[in-house]
Amino acid sequence: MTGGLALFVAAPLAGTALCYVFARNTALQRAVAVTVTLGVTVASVALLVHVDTVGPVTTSMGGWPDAISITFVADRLAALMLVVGNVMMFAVLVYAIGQGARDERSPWYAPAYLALVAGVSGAFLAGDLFNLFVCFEILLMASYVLLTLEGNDDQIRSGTTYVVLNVVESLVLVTGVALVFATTGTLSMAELPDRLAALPDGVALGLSLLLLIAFGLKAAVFPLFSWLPDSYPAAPSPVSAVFAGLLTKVGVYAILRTQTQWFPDTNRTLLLVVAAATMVVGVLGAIAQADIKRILSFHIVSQIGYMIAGIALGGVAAVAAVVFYVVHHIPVKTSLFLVDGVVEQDEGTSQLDRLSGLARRSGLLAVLFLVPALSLAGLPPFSGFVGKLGIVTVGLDQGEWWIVAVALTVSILTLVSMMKIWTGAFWGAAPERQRVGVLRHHPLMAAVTWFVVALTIGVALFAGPIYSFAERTADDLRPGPAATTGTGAP
Amino acid sequence: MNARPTVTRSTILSLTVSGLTPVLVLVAVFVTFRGHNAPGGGFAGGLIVGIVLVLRYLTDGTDAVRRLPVDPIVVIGVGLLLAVATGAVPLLFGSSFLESAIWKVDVPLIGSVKVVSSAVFDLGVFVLVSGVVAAILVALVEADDEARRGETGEPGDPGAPGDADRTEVDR
Amino acid sequence: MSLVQAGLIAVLFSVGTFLVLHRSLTRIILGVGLLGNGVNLLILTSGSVPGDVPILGEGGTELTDPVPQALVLTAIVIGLAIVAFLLSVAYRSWTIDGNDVVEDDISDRRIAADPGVDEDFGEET
Amino acid sequence: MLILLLAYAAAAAVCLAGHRRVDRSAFPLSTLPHVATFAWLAAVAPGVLDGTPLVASIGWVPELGLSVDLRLDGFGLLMGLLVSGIGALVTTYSSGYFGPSADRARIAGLLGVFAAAMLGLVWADGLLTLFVFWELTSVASFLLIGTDDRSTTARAAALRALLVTGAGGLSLLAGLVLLGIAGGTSTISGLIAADPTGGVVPVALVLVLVGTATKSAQFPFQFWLPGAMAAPTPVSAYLHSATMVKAGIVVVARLAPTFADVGVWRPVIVVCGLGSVLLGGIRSMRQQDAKLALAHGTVSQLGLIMILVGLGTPATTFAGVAVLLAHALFKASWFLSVGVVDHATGTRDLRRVRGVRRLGVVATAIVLAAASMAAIPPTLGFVTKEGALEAFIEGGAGWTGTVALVGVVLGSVLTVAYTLRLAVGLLGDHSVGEDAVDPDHLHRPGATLVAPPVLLAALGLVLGLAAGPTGAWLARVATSLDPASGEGALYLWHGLTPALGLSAVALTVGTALWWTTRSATATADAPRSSFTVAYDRGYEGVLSAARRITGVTQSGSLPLYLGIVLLTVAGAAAAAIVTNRSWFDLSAVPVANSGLELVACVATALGAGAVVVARQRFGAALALGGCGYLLAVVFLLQGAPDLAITQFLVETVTIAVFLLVLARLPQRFSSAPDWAPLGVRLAVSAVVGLTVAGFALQASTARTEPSVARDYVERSEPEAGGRNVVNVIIVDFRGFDTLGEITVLALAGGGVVNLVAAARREQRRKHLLDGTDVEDLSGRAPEVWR
Repeated sequence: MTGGLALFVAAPLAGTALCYVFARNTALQRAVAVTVTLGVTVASVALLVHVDTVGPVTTSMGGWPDAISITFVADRLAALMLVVGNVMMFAVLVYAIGQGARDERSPWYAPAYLALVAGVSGAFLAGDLFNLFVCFEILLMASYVLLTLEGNDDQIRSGTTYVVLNVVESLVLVTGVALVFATTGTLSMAELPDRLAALPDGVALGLSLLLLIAFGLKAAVFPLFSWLPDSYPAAPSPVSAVFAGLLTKVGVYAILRTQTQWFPDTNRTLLLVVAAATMVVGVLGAIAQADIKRILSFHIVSQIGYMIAGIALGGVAAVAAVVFYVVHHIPVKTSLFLVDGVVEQDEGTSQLDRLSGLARRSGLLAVLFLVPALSLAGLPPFSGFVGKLGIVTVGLDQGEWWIVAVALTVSILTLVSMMKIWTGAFWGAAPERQRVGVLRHHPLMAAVTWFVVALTIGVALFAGPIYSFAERTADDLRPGPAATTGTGAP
Repeated sequence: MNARPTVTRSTILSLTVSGLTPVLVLVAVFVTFRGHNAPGGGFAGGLIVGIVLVLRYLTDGTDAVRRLPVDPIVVIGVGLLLAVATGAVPLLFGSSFLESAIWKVDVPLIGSVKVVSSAVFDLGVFVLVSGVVAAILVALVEADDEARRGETGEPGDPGAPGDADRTEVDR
Repeated sequence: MSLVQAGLIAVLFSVGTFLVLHRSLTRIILGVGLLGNGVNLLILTSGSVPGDVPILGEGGTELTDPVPQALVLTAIVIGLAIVAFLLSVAYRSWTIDGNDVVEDDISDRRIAADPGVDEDFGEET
Repeated sequence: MLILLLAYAAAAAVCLAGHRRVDRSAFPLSTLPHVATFAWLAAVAPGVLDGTPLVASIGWVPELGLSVDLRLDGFGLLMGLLVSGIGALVTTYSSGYFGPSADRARIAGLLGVFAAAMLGLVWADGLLTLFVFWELTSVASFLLIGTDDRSTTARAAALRALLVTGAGGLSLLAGLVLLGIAGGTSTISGLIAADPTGGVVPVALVLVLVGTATKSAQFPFQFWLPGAMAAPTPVSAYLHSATMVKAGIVVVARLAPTFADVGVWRPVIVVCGLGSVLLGGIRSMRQQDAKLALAHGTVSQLGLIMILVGLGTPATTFAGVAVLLAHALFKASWFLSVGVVDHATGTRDLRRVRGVRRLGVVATAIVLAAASMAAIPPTLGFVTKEGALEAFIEGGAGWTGTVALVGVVLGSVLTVAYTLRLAVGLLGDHSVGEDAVDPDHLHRPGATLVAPPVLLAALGLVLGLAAGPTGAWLARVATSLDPASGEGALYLWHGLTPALGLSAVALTVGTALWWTTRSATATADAPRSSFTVAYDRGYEGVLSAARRITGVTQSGSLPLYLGIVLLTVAGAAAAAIVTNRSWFDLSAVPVANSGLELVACVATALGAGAVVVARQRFGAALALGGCGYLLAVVFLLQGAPDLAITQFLVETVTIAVFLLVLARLPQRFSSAPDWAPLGVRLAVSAVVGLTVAGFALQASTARTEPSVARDYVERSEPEAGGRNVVNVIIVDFRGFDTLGEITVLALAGGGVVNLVAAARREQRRKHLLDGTDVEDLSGRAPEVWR
């Protein structure tokens, strides 16, 4: 696998290029997009197996020595994220084709989507800090295009907020990256831990905070979250499904890497407070909303808090819990947005006060919503419970009672707001107005939603193997021997 | 509408610019290939092509921009494809992505020339950047042109006279 | 980085910040442009000290660090892409409502406006 | 065991998935696993009761100590028999109770899910296994209470039940995890063996007790249970009287023998239990709906059982098990009978019901169940109540036992009174109000409706008569909780004991109480419980607090968001500057590298200032361009000609695009309302600029290792074939960055074309609407552009 890793980015980019060449033939674009995403999905599964059994894979671009070239590194964490990300991207692409909305027929949809795949994969694999920034830019620019695809009133207003804030995020990130280079003289992520450890405290702190702000804005943590609930609901459902499931997790991934490997134990208290605030503010926002998409968007924020809490707690057990949480959360969140897409397609709205009795119309849809909804609230036996249990156990083990109390309270509030959707939209009398014959959504949409919900159930069923993989992953991420003391791992 | 870069077309200027276009494009290509050994490179080259296009618009008006020989979007695609392909070809020979190769070629009259595969990559950059600038330009120029043809005041507020907002003063 | 350069960075960041805090999208874009300039200068000056042009064979002995230059080149081009895209958003915004003012989010304002009112979803009897 | 649980799940899945296709056969189908379980339990009973529990386990997430650990001991056997036995009767009953219009398959499926979860709960040995099944029963209960989802009341009640038990469940979870950590084990049996002590244990136990109190509807969380009566009667009979509400008791029963001596345990138990006993009894007296009266009675009875098993002495544990059995039998019978009455007469209102006596055998069942509930000899209710009083009198639980005794006697008085009220209200023919039911138009119930309640009531009588063998058998069951409980025994008659005296007192006083209050309470409508009111207030409070807080945190204003983000950045930079002690050492930093640099920098700064000052868009754009050109000079002075060239060209293109866009926009900036006063914005801007530049200056002097650039310079010409190191880096060493950045550029190009095309589409639409004739340009440009 000397150069193979590059293909995870190069193949989608070639797809983007082809889509530009075929700008007048959306059918051909679609074929390219499906082929490429399917290909990288299969390849990423193979990579995961390889990495887990054989060991990490490193590719240096241009065949230069690792220290001076841009590298792609696939360790367990990267490979795992790659698999989850690509599977979701592929599923949502098929869903979007089924939905057949105006967006999907736009000649810009396929190239931007493929670039998004490339950017996300690159961000997971990047072994070079500046290259990580570039991959972020790819995925951001692709997301700008996707979010404003229709160019209607709503999308422009919320898109402006999204674009401007993320542009500022980019500026902060590149500043951080530049200063990392200025202080360490390298951009290779493999060399950074040692060199950063040699820096004066204040400088290291500043760098860690700058990176934290940049990635935290991407991940939508308090107080940098406000753009997310304003912008995601305006996007078409398949787009918001990918954004919701994946993009924030890229930020979490970056925080996980930087905080655990580069700045271990630096910002523990800060992160804990941020995590708690993120959870609470997110869930309260969700409770306050009256639109399914907005509720779900606020829950993204709230759930990110759990992941940050795990990162803050630190230690192998906590990181394993975070890894599992991320793996669980991506399909759960995606599937909820997909269900919302089906609802919108059928009913023409996602406003709770205009919805009622959906369960009577389609019991299957009700199940498709209920499973991820309960999972999100952390109820057993769904995957969310395992994730939450991991973080709660570590929190109690480390004696951080208050964060556990916050986490559990927030989880009951999550239940409140998810049940608000359930009692508001799924229960109750079916509406008076004419039912439009059979359900209008395309069978592909339902099939993909089923597939993703089945994935979430699969995550719960195979939580054991996944969790032990997460522990191996966390073990890989353990910072150097000098830094292991102080983080209690059972 | 004194705000618009409206153009008092000078025939001489127009002739000069259109006559110079091929030269300027050649300069751009030269800048691109020179880049490996001196300041320049694909970006600079591509941007020069873009600026040439702007000049043509300023002198010859919209038609000059609209009647491009190729669709800029396809140009973008080709440029990107070229760059990716340069990176991917070494994979076929078991080398790394983007691994460069150097060949010495004897060119008549000039003598031995070092050809570096990364020059192809830079060419891709050049093509793409030219395409992007051209695409943006064409889109805006076309829109501007069309809006002027269907002149009905400001689109956001069809009833109001166009200059209504312009009298507002910044605080 | 000399003090003057640091001062210029401070000015560019301050002015850029001041501009992005406006409601006019054009001003925000101008601010982004200036912030971008400031960041580029920061990358260059924090990572290298002035020296000879990093082109071999030109007689230079004290070459300045070429890496920050390469990074700035990338950043400049990305900045161009962002500014161009934002300008098209401003253009589109203008065709919608005749100006480029970034309005507040309606749903958010609605919730902030009457926090007491609560939609009835049938929880209460 | 696992196979049985899977059987339930399979039957439930068939019911849920098959929906209308299995409609008719749904309940018969779901009876099968119950019968199988009952038979299997009966078969393994002798071995289990002899003290050899059956164990089954499948791993799930070993890293978290999470697995499905089941352990069938004597107590689990008893509970299993109740769950499956009553389950079989309830499903049989349901097949007669629900008409074709009802959503039979869904109810049958959910009942199956619930039964499996409940069995898992009572058999659970893993601490987390217990929690998993615990929450599953909550969810199933939620869905079942909401069976009639068109009713607002039902939805509200379902949600209330879910939130209360769900919140309690989380408290239980925290408690269980803490106990697990304290005991270093993941199973209940391991925990009991470890008997952990320490500061964390009391906290954990209180958390567990809060959880059990919510589930078993104990004071002060009892209020959700009456609301849960919105569920169909068979569901209420099964979940909310016989099985699910016993979940908390199961947990307490398993932990009490080990932990009852921990300081906080008994007071909490007695306060919760007595509160429930008295409150439930009093409220039951006030209900007109027979089902609600029963529900409040259930709260009261559960309080008694909670005290018994919670006190944790061998005698009370045994008595608790016995009362639990008696209660399950008579309460299920009661509910099912009331269901029959409802079915036959169309009402459950004690003021309207008439003619129940004509239903014959059902009336008998009511009498028997009432006798058992009021503890009248020779029913099982009497026998076990005697046993309970004996256990209290025997003592061993200190002052809490004494308090409990007094409370329980008071509770018994109330029980007698509300039982009489219910029985007389249902069976008497005195109720002849205007809207009373006409006894001649009874809807005769079928055999499937009648048999289950009668069977259960009769069992209560038979077991009471056979007090000796029953007691011996229950003693073997109780051994599994506390080995010392094996000596317990039940007597139909054991002489003139204080317990008998107390029973007699309770009967007499209770009857008297009923007699004096029968007319007073018969007319009053039950008020909404103050606990429910408190809950609703709390719920509404959370909702409105959420709106209020969100109104603040989510302003929807882009400038405000940006201000927050940038201030955070400034804060980070400031924190770094302050933390760094070597900050004041600026001696190594030159003022300027050259005089020219000073000039260029000042000029650039002036250019930046011009962007702000410019009143017109064009001016501002040109100023930005000028600032960019000047910056190119700064770059050049730093030794970066490539940068200077690119900056110059990019700036030119940017100006061109700016001007093209601005051509259509208003010349001047529109005056929009400002989100903050000018002073604040200026201050924010200054702080951001100064802190960032300050930190950058600091960082630029902190280089610890040589730059990677040395390698690049060395390899540039020989290996990459280029003398311009910057260019070689861009296209070779770091070519991948360049690939990414041109992708960004390509995407932006596409995005611009797309948005401009969107603008044009809309303009064309508007022109069409206006009727303005627009030249059709579609022939000119390819579709992408439109």
